[in-house]
Amino acid sequence: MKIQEADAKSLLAAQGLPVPPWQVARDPSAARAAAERFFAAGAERVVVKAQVLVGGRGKAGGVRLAATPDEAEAVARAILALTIKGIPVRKVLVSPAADIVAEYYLAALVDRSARRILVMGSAEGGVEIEEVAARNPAAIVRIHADPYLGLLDWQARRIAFALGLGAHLREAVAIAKGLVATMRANDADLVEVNPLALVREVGPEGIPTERLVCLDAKVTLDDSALPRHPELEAMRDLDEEDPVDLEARRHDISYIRLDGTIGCMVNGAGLAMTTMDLVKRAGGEPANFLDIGGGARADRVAAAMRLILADPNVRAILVNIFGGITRGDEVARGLLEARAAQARTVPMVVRIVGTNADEARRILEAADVETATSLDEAAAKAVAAAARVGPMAAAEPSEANR
Amino acid sequence: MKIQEADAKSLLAAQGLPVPPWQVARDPSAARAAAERFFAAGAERVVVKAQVLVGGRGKAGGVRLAATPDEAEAVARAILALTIKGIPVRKVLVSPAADIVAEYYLAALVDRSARRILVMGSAEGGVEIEEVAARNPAAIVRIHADPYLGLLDWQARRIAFALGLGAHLREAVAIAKGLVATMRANDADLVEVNPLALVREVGPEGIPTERLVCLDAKVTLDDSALPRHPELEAMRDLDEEDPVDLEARRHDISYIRLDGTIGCMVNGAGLAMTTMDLVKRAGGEPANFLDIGGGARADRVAAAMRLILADPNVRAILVNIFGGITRGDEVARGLLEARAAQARTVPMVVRIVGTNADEARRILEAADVETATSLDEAAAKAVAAAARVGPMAAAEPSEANR
Amino acid sequence: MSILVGRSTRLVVQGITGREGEFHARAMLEYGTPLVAGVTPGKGGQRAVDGRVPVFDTVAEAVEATGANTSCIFVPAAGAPDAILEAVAAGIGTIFCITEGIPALDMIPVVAAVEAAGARLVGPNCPGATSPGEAKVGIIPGAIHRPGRVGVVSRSGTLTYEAVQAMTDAGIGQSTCVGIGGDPIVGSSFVDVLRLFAADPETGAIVLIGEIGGSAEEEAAAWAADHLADRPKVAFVAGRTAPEGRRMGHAGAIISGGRGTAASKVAALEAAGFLVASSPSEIPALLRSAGVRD
Amino acid sequence: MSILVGRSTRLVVQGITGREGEFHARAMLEYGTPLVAGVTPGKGGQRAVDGRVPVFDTVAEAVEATGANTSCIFVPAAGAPDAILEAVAAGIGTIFCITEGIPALDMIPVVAAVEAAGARLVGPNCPGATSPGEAKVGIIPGAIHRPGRVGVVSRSGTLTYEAVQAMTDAGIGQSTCVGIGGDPIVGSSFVDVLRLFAADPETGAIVLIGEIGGSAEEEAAAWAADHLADRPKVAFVAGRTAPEGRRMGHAGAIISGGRGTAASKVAALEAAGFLVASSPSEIPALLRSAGVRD
Repeated sequence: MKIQEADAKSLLAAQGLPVPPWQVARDPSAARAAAERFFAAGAERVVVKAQVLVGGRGKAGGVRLAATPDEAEAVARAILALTIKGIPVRKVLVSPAADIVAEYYLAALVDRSARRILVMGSAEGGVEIEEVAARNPAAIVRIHADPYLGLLDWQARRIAFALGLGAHLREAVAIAKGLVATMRANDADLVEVNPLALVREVGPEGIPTERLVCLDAKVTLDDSALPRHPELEAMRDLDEEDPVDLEARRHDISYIRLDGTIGCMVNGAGLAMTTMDLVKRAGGEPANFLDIGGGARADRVAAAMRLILADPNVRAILVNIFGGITRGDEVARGLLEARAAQARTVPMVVRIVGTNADEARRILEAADVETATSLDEAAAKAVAAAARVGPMAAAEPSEANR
Repeated sequence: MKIQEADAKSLLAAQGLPVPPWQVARDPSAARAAAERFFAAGAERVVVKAQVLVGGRGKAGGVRLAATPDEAEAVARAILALTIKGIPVRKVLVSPAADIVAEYYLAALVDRSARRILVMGSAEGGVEIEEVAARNPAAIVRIHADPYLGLLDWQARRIAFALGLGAHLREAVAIAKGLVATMRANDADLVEVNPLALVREVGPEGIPTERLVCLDAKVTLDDSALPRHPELEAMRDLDEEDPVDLEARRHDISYIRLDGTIGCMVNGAGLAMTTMDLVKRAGGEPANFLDIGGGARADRVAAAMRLILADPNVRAILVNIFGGITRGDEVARGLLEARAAQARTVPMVVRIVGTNADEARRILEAADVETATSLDEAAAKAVAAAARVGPMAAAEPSEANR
Repeated sequence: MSILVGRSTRLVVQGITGREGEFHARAMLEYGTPLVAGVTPGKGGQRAVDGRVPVFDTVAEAVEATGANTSCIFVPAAGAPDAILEAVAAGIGTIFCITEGIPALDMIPVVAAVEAAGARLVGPNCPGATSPGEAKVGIIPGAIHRPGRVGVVSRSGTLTYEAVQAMTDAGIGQSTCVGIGGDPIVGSSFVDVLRLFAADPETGAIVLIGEIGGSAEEEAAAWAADHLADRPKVAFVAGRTAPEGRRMGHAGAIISGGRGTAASKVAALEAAGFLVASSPSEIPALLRSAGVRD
Repeated sequence: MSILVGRSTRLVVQGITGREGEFHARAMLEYGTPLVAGVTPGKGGQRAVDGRVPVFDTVAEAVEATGANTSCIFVPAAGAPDAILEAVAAGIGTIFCITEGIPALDMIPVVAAVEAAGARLVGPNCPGATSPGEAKVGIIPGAIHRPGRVGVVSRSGTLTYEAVQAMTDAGIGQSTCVGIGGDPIVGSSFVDVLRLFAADPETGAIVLIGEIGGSAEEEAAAWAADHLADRPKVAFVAGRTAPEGRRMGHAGAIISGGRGTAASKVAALEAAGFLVASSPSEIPALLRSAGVRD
């Protein structure tokens, strides 16, 4: 699960990491009020940042500075009017602008190949780490945390020295260890601070000092661990979530809405992706990824049918169940019941493999449902069925579905 | 550092372990008030237990039951009048008496040989584990916690099954893991629950149920780790501590008061014990164990001198400093200064080995201090010096020193 | 011969009295797997699967009483990491963890401990392994197999069944089929399994079934180029049409930052001498064209 | 020859710029120890001990630049466990930790990690080791030694010096003197060091200096009876008059529940063929009577 910058920062702050103060605003006047507070506390400028769960907001004009409350309100209004990569901006984060001396990159993530937590750092902060990796891989330091003990002090020091932060050793060590602590405390897959910034501040006696702060933060949480962190569930951004995603999650169905016309219902993620690939190969476009999981229980089949038909773009449904141990006739009956309960009817092509597959085919054909033996055949038939329905009628625009 | 039962129980409770409610009372009327509350809450009897940091209080009459507030007050009065192994009882713990079905032993401790945390359990609870170990070693289950991950669930289950607690598996697992968690959270050397009791309780609808509770608890804390647990320092029982112990600790001196007449000042614990052994071998009795630690700094030498002379039994002082790298002449001068600052004078025999030992000897002899070359000689001279002083005059009784 | 599971397997099922555990234990027994024991803490002394399998409280007791050397774990996610560690401590050499939904960070110390003990873990969230005609451990349907000489390794569940069924239908048998699981942290990688196949004289060819996300397929390709150059190799990669940044079911299957794409994996596999199918149904024909006969 | 430290030692001192670290580093250099590097994070590039020793930020850099193979740690207690792990990770094979006051539970994962890496740790809270005439690592005063053939191992600091001085005064030299430290959890036990002495052809006799508490002396006696039967063995045990239940300085030295008494240790050592001295000053005579000549 992705969470917004403000929530990510609160998780870092809970581990004692230095994060500048912030306020989230849902409208320009709230942004203005937040800016006023920061100006009153001594800020010279504030930064207003779009809160969206997609990258590239900076390039899209979603991050801007303001020197007065008026300007902050105007900038917030402009950003709240943006749509970034298809996501309308509904919130902004307001924060005092930092006087940045240098920017670094620091992240902790799950490294599948090494089966460890990997901490990556670079003295080239503020840009995507993939760019740095492509351009100058030697500029990235990589350290695997101890599988039992987490990031050790000496490992954190090594990262700090590699980033040229020897003069801020203690702070850098605390931050590197803090990223891993944040990861472990919340079962995050990724905790990224980019930029980690060395900022200049003026102390109470007018003496300038430099310190490290986490200017931006990105955290993604391990979905498998969410049940044991109920407090993190509150960070799910329902603003950006399709209501059907919620419905899918409720039924333990993996569902991802896509742009095509062939609704897919498959058991198993790999087979579901393969089904999508074969639809495309047969000249069609999948309307979704949908994995109903193991067992193909009747209630899940019904929920999956509802999810697929809620997408007005869908003009045919391809069901591909490799039963293995599941009884095919039960799946077939469940499908017919689920379809009967729906108001909208679209052509359905069903392929069921496994125990009692022949009986399943008889049941389906008796109900005038098209069947297929091979997956390739099923994909081809589904594409043909969708084509027969013809170009979409007056379907709702997909935006309305969000 | 040893802590009292009530404090030990609070550490267990903080880890979520089942501990019956308790109240500590310093006088009979407070004990009565506590008992009244427990009777009002439904207890049929209460138990009153002496709070002393020595074992064997049960045999000494320090644990008694009471069925009425009057009886509780009387029992508390009797216990508060006891002196157990030389320690006057100053506090009692009052708790509802449990209806015990069975008693078990469970403890977590640091196993030096294995360099692991060892969890020991026995179905023979309520008696000293050493007795069980001597009589029936097979009755003790021993499991080493994982050095990185602590006590694993399967290990805790194995202990539970070995104790015959399969019917209370979940509780027993939680308690076994809780002991190790208590140990790790507080840097304890030992967390012992004896007895861990299966008690019968009557539920709200009158249905009897059985559950495991930690009826007694003993915790000793790792002195080296106390600096990082400032909250535990408050559990130090100053009632039972000799004021000189406090003074010794303040100067980083290891001091243990004994019953003899030869005060010892030595650098190094092993050498200090050896010095005591040789005093005894020479026919004397050491008045203390005292390790002034490394470096033999002048302020510590002075503090050590004060500690030794605060013991009225002391009739001679034996100083044994194996300087190694320390300069002997500096130690000699420090000793003379420290002695000069004291009102009371007793004969002093000094042996200094290491750099500038010859000069040290000249300085001491010029001040009429007896010196020695070998440790055996120093011990013999100190014993002889003490004998010359003759039997003790009107020294204060040692109790007054506490 | 075969890898991981076979005639010398003596299987203990951890979580045998649960719904899933008992169901699949029965299927394994029916396939002929030497299933010698089950473990459910607190149910020691009972018998499971219609009285055919003795149940023990601990894996250590099961090992002592039955000589079990392989474990298959159906314990729920909260207890599965501990179940793996229990199996390791009891001396089990080969552990299959079927359980899904184990948090990734829980698995990190577990895989380290398995490795330190010299044991082998397959999974979690894997379908298990079958050596057709010898033994099946896990949840792969027994009926799809046919004994033969092609080693199959996959990150998927039902997609593997699809591919294996296609091979069996075409008369091409398998030496062992292994599902390594799609979780971010798994005990055995493609390379680990390929290493076993490379050492198995009865495995004449390889089928590798990958999917988007991570770099396991690229690593497998590099290893196979060096160590399996002489054997026919066919691959399939799921997720060619998957969009970037969306997680496709498994925590594993995601393309992010331009990494983990099907195109990169297909290119690496082809460069390493794999014939890459564009549908599972093409796998048998590609095996034939690479010289596989049965 | 010698054990643990000797002519092939290339020493790095961790915490070399601290007061203790620099003081003892100088003494080691003066003794002739091949001290090649120091480490203090943040002081890399400086030179310590009057400019004679290069300082590095990390142990890895020190190893790379100087080929250090042995470390001596003077880092304060809060950082010492990490310093040990850093040395292990940098490939240091022999690590002496002089630091005192490390909580016992901190050391448990550290000794496990040292062992898993195949490295050797002596200490913490130990005085180090000296191979007279070759090298000294730690804080044992150099002047008390004399080269020879008696291996000395001890849980104590100054008590060891006492015993070694007595030997040297009597003209009996040492192959290596090792202080293993008195903390509850130490990296090397008596048995670990005796094993090294047993394998060292230049160590002709053994002096073991124990104290009350724990069972390390009993374990050492049992091991020596089996593996050092043919060599002269002398022992001393401190704490014969120590009362039960009071901790004598070290966390280690305590008699509790009737265990760890001097009597038990003396009996075990005598049964294993040790001559047990009742004063350190008797050690040389006992060595002579057991046949030691120089």
